[in-house]
Amino acid sequence: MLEVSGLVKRFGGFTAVNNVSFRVDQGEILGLIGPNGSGKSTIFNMLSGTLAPTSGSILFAGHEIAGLAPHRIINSGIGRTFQIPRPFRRLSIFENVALAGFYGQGRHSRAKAEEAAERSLAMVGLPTDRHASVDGLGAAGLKKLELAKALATAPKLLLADESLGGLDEAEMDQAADMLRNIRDELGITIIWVEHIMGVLMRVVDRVMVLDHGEKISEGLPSAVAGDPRVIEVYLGTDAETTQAAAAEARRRAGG
Amino acid sequence: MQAFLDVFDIYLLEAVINGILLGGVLALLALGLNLIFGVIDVTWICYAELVMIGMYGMYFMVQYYGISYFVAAPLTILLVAVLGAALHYLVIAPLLTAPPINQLLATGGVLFVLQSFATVTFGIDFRNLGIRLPVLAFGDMNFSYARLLSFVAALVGMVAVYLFMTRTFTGTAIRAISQDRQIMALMGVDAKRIYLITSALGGALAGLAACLLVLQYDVHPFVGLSFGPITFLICVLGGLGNFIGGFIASFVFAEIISLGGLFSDLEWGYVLAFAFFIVMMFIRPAGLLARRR
Amino acid sequence: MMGRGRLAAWGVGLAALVALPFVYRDPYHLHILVLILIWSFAYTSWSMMGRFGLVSLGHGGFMGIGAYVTALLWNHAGLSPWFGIPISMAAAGALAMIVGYPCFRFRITGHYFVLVTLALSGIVLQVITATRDYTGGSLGYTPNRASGNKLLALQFDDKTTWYLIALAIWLFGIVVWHWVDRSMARYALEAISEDEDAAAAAGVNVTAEKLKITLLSALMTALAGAIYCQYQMFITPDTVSGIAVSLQMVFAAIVGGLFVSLGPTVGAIITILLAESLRIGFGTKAVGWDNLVYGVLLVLFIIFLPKGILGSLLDRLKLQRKVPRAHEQKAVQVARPGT
Amino acid sequence: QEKKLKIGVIYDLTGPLAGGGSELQYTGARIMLDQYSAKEVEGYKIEAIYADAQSKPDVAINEAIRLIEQEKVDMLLGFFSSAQCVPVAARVEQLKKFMWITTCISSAVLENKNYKYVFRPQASGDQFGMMTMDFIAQNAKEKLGKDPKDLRVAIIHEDGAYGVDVAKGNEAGAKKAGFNIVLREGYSATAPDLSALVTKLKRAKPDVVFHTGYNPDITLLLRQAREQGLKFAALVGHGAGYGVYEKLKEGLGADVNYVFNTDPISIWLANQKSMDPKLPPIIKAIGEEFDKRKPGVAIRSAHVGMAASNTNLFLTDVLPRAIKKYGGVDPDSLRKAALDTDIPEGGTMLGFGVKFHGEGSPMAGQNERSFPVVIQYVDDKSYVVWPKSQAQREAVLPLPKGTTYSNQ
Amino acid sequence: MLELRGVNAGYGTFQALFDLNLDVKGGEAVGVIGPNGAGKTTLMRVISGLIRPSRGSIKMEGVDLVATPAHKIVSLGIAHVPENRRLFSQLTVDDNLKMGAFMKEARDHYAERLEVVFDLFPRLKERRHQMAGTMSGGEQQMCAIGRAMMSNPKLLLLDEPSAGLAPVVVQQVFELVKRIRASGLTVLIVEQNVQQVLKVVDRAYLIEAGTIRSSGTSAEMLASDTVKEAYLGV
Ligand SMILES: Nc1ncnc2c1ncn2[C@@H]1O[C@H](COP(=O)(O)OP(=O)(O)OP(=O)(O)O)[C@@H](O)[C@H]1O
Ligand SMILES: Nc1ncnc2c1ncn2[C@@H]1O[C@H](COP(=O)(O)OP(=O)(O)OP(=O)(O)O)[C@@H](O)[C@H]1O
Ligand SMILES: [Mg+2]
Ligand SMILES: [Mg+2]
Repeated sequence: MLEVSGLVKRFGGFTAVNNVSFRVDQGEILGLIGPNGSGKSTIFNMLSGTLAPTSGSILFAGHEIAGLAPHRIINSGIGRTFQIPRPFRRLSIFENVALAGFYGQGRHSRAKAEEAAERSLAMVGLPTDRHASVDGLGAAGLKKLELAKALATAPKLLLADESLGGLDEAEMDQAADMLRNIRDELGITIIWVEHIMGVLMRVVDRVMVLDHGEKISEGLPSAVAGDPRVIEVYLGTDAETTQAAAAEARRRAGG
Repeated sequence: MQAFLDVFDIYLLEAVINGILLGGVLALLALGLNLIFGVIDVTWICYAELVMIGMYGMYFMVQYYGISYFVAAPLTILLVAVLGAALHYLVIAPLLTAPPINQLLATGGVLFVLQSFATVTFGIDFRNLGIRLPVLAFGDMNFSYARLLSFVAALVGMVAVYLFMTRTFTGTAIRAISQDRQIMALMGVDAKRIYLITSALGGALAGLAACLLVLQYDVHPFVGLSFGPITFLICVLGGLGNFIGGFIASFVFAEIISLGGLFSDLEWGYVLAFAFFIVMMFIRPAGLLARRR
Repeated sequence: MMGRGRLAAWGVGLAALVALPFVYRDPYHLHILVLILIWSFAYTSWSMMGRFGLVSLGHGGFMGIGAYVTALLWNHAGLSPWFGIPISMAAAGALAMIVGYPCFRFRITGHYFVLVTLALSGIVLQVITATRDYTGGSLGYTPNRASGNKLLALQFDDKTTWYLIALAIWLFGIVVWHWVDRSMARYALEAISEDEDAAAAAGVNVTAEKLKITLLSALMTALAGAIYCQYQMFITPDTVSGIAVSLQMVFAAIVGGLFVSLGPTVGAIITILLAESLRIGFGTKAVGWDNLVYGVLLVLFIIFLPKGILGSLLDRLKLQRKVPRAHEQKAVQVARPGT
Repeated sequence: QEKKLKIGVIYDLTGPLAGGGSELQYTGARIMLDQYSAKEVEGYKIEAIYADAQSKPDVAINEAIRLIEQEKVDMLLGFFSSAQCVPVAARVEQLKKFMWITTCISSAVLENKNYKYVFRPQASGDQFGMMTMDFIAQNAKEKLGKDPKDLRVAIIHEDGAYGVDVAKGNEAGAKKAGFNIVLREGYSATAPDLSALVTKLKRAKPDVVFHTGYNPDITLLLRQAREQGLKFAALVGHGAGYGVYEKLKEGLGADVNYVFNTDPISIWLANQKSMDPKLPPIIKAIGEEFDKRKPGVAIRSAHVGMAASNTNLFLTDVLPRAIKKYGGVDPDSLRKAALDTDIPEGGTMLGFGVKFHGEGSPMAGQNERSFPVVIQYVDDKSYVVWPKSQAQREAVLPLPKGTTYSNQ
Repeated sequence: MLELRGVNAGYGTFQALFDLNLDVKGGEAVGVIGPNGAGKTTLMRVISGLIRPSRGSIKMEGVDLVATPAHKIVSLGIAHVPENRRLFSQLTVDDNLKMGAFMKEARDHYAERLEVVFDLFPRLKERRHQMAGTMSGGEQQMCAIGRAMMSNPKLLLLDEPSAGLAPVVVQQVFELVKRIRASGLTVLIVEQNVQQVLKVVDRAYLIEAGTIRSSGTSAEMLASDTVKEAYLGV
């Protein structure tokens, strides 16, 4: 459903993403990992239109979307979260999500937007009270709000950027389950960026690894977790736990 | 063709050079504002009115009390620096957490206050220092010493402020404070002090401008109106907080006004300058010297 | 979503306002009232975009265009203001688009936006002054007195008529304000004012939404300018255009309260009445003191009532009624299973 | 009930125009009115109510309406700026109240307006402009040694109502005299820089510069002219800023020597021999009163006398006639009395006579007998040099060699 | 070294910490763990003076912090790496580090400290002229820690230093904590990464809903049922 080829992004003289190509299939959860600064968020920014690519093509559901205005991309069915939550503090939690529901779905009906807001909020476990203020949310709450906003735009493809960062372990597990549910129940395809391997490896179907803006590995979680290059630049001593998690996931999936 | 060539006469050159000298005046005015508005991100709409008060200070010290110009100048700079600090302490500090528009409004109120304060205490008369500096003549061209002086002061001031802002710890703190005020305490910085230093410095620069402007302009309660808006535009055109940019922008503006005025009516010179500003904002929103992102 | 009680209050208030000139006929007070209504409408128009962080100092320009284009068309082309006003509004709207589009497209926000628009009103002022052969320059401009149909010329000698016209226009402004306030566009604009990228990622067409509100605001401001001109029958570049007028709008809107519908109106009442009564109060005995006091009051208002007079007042009332915020947090925590 | 005439008096006491001369006008009018506050005119007490227009037309309108509607004044008097006179006169006429303009001189205030209740004893701005051109034209051959067609003149003016109107008169006068107009340009009185204008002047090489401005811009222009080395044979100013010698001297020092100024004659300079003998004592009294109110002023400003004389004219001529002949101080009586006014030359402190253009004339309400005079500042004194009938000495023309701007 | 007694603190009407007692001895590394919203960040802020306790006392080597203005607390040797980094995003990396050395005492050793920080994070040296705001999340975290290290602190407060970092970097950060500790520095560290943090600290506190639920040595905590249940996903 998404086909990216030869994607490049330069900032001044610095190349943040260098000739990256990949594809994502309908209903898949693709894990995107890589060292800090390897270009993951930059790729998300290009997929969602926040940044225009320097070159390369992005085919989404058969249409070229590279360089389109963000709202048009969102309307065509891509939803995203931001790594560092960016809530609208002057709106209530509900209004935040309703806004995304209204505009993200092409400004059709207010009722539909509010319905979508309620559904998304319930899904991530935030209150559906219309006046609850964003200020009361902690780190975890803000992450959930990001996710609810993205979901309310009724995406076909969800770009989740570090949705677990800063969560405690209990919440992390819930959030991972939530992503799974989103895929299983709503049939939404997901690209997921995360640094917490223990959780990521259990959830994703496939993993892609970036380093210095280039793709260095791609494949099944267990395979990637064993890739020496990935271990060297990214996993380090976490490799064992990661491999264990991947294996566990495969066993569960297979069994 | 001949008519066209006629344009390139000695007067054109004179206009160009006068533009540069006017640029010096504008650059001097913009310097302090750039520090306040551009760097610590506080809106002093009444900046030109501080200059006005400084000019009155000079006038009274020199004319009434017979203090020598060179003694009066540092006193004036001190006076306006105190005024700047007071402005911060009384008006800006309570509004630091409020939206910038509230600062604009409050200092707008101060603008009224300063104008009418001057009206009430100094009267509505135009006052002139009456110091007449000699004129510098090159053949057919003549230039004003007073303006040359402003030009030099602006240049020196710009370099000094630039070095201060980039080389010293306090300068760095001044640049940092607009970005995250709360966290300054974690650096061991007393935010209040930094604000006061900056405001006093901004005031002092306004005072410096006043000392030099008083040589060229009459003082009256509304003298600020002639300079206020254009100084703000210069700060933005040069790039907020970018001192070199502001310096260059002053000259660009001055040349447009000067040459526009030479080739057409003076007003159209201003229309041109404003229009140029708008167009430049679209081409280089982050200022003349900004790298395109 | 207006409660029944509030609706009733509005109804009674309006009825009283409509009845006023038939009961109370002091011409000077009516004159001040008409001015207050017209300026309230202008300030409301400004706040339409100002409340979303789009601080424009270009509205003096829009107002000037509204006033001058209408008057010029009437004097030079004999075009009735009934047509002249829409044309002048269109002209102001076109200018708003020409400046607004690149501004929004190139993400010119904050201080930059303020100053671009400041330059805009500077330009309009200078152009009106420079084309003095047509506009009368700083001497000002007077629409010709109608020789025929007064209605067609939109010229009335009677203050009551003007009062009712101004009241209708003002009410129109308030209605539009509420309409925007309750629309989805408000959410979008609030979001944009905080974080454009995040708003775009929620599917908002940032440029289009900003343009729409700017257009609306500019059109209404031009209308205010035209009505002001028809009422005063005299305009000068300084009274209807330029930076001073723009600042005046910002002042009044914020002093009154930017985020409540009647805020700009309260701002107009306060600033105009304050200026008038201070000037009359001090008279020629203490020249200059009125502006001194005015300035000091302005500063005090803004420091102690940062949300504007009406805004802060309503906040205080609400605070007494509303549940404390800690409850909201409780609600959030309760909804967070596992902790 | 006691009989009373309430006069609303409006000038600018704050804002840029106040220092440009408005406040001095106010002082002049006030000196006269204060003298009448204890007296009665034909059984009527005079009560003046003062207001500050703050240099803003909209404030002037509001104050005019307030004084008429609220304070119930019988008439308005005053006004410095033409930009205020234009709208206020329209309002007053509409309300059928009487308005006596002491100052604002733009011809646009009255021209083709057919006002019935608005009167101005003062010369109009274009008359100023015509007058100075005429003065130079009469002297061109003899003193400047040039035929009119060879005489290069520049007309520059602040772009407000006043400057534009005078410049219009300048242009008409120059055309009539056949001068070669090498530059005509306006500028904003608040412009921070006039060097471009000076450069243009240098390029145009005028023999005579005709200038109309307020004060800060005059000083700025002439300073920059000195600094840039502009040379000419004569500088002719037209009232407003040029009427406030103190300030010119303060800003320009000796350079102000030999500058010409056109204004209604200063009452202290007017030829008292040909004047109505009742007037000189009044002039003296005004002078003393003025010195009391503004101590330490070297040359008593022409502004003061202008307003005082015009106010006096109303109080001593129009008002008594309105009461005696037409039975009251209602607008129609005042109007009829004003139209009856017929004072020959020498009948006012300003030297000129008074007769108002009546209904049907394009300048209805304008005094047809008023004229300004040209004076010259020489060594801190001012002398009337034109017209011949009032002249106190020969004009110094061109600028003597060795003076700053001299092109000799 | 650091001693909190009966500390209550909150935001406006909302109370986040209740009668909290906590001790950190010199040279020790102490961890603070707990669920989201427990008040961990609030605790750090109270120590570094960003918010003031409504009741209770905080002492650093006998000096009462409650009475010390926030900007003076740094000069007592406390450096705080705040949650979410809070860099000066429009300043370069260099300038950010310079801000870390703003205090008089630190200025004198500016060059030395810079060396130390660049040794720890070579990445920062590469990017020293880049605007901090345009760096990746991980780079920013390094910069934030580096900035705190510039003041040559005795006590380092780390609020979730591993959040958002790649596994190798997380390991480096924990290595770093070890090293910092070994060099004689005292560390108080808030972490979500419970397993990892318990490996590097000597002792830990578990905070829930603004109160200390339990505390003990790392070994004790690892063995504790409460901790296991809630945080180790066992
Ligand atoms: N606007 C920008 N200007 C200059 N460089 C940038 C800009 N945005 C990102 N970069 C650089 O591009 C690189 C990639 O950044 P990106 O945010 O995509 O990393 P990431 O893979 O998401 O890292 P992390 O896991 O830490 O979030 C980084 O080195 C960053 O400094
Ligand atoms: N600035 C603030 N204003 C109001 N309430 C706040 C503020 N900051 C935090 N809170 C509230 O205080 C409580 C404790 O917050 P704190 O940030 O200390 O938790 P934490 O343990 O650090 O959580 P996390 O693991 O999510 O960072 C939370 O309920 C939070 O909602
Ligand atoms: Mg990232
Ligand atoms: Mg925290």
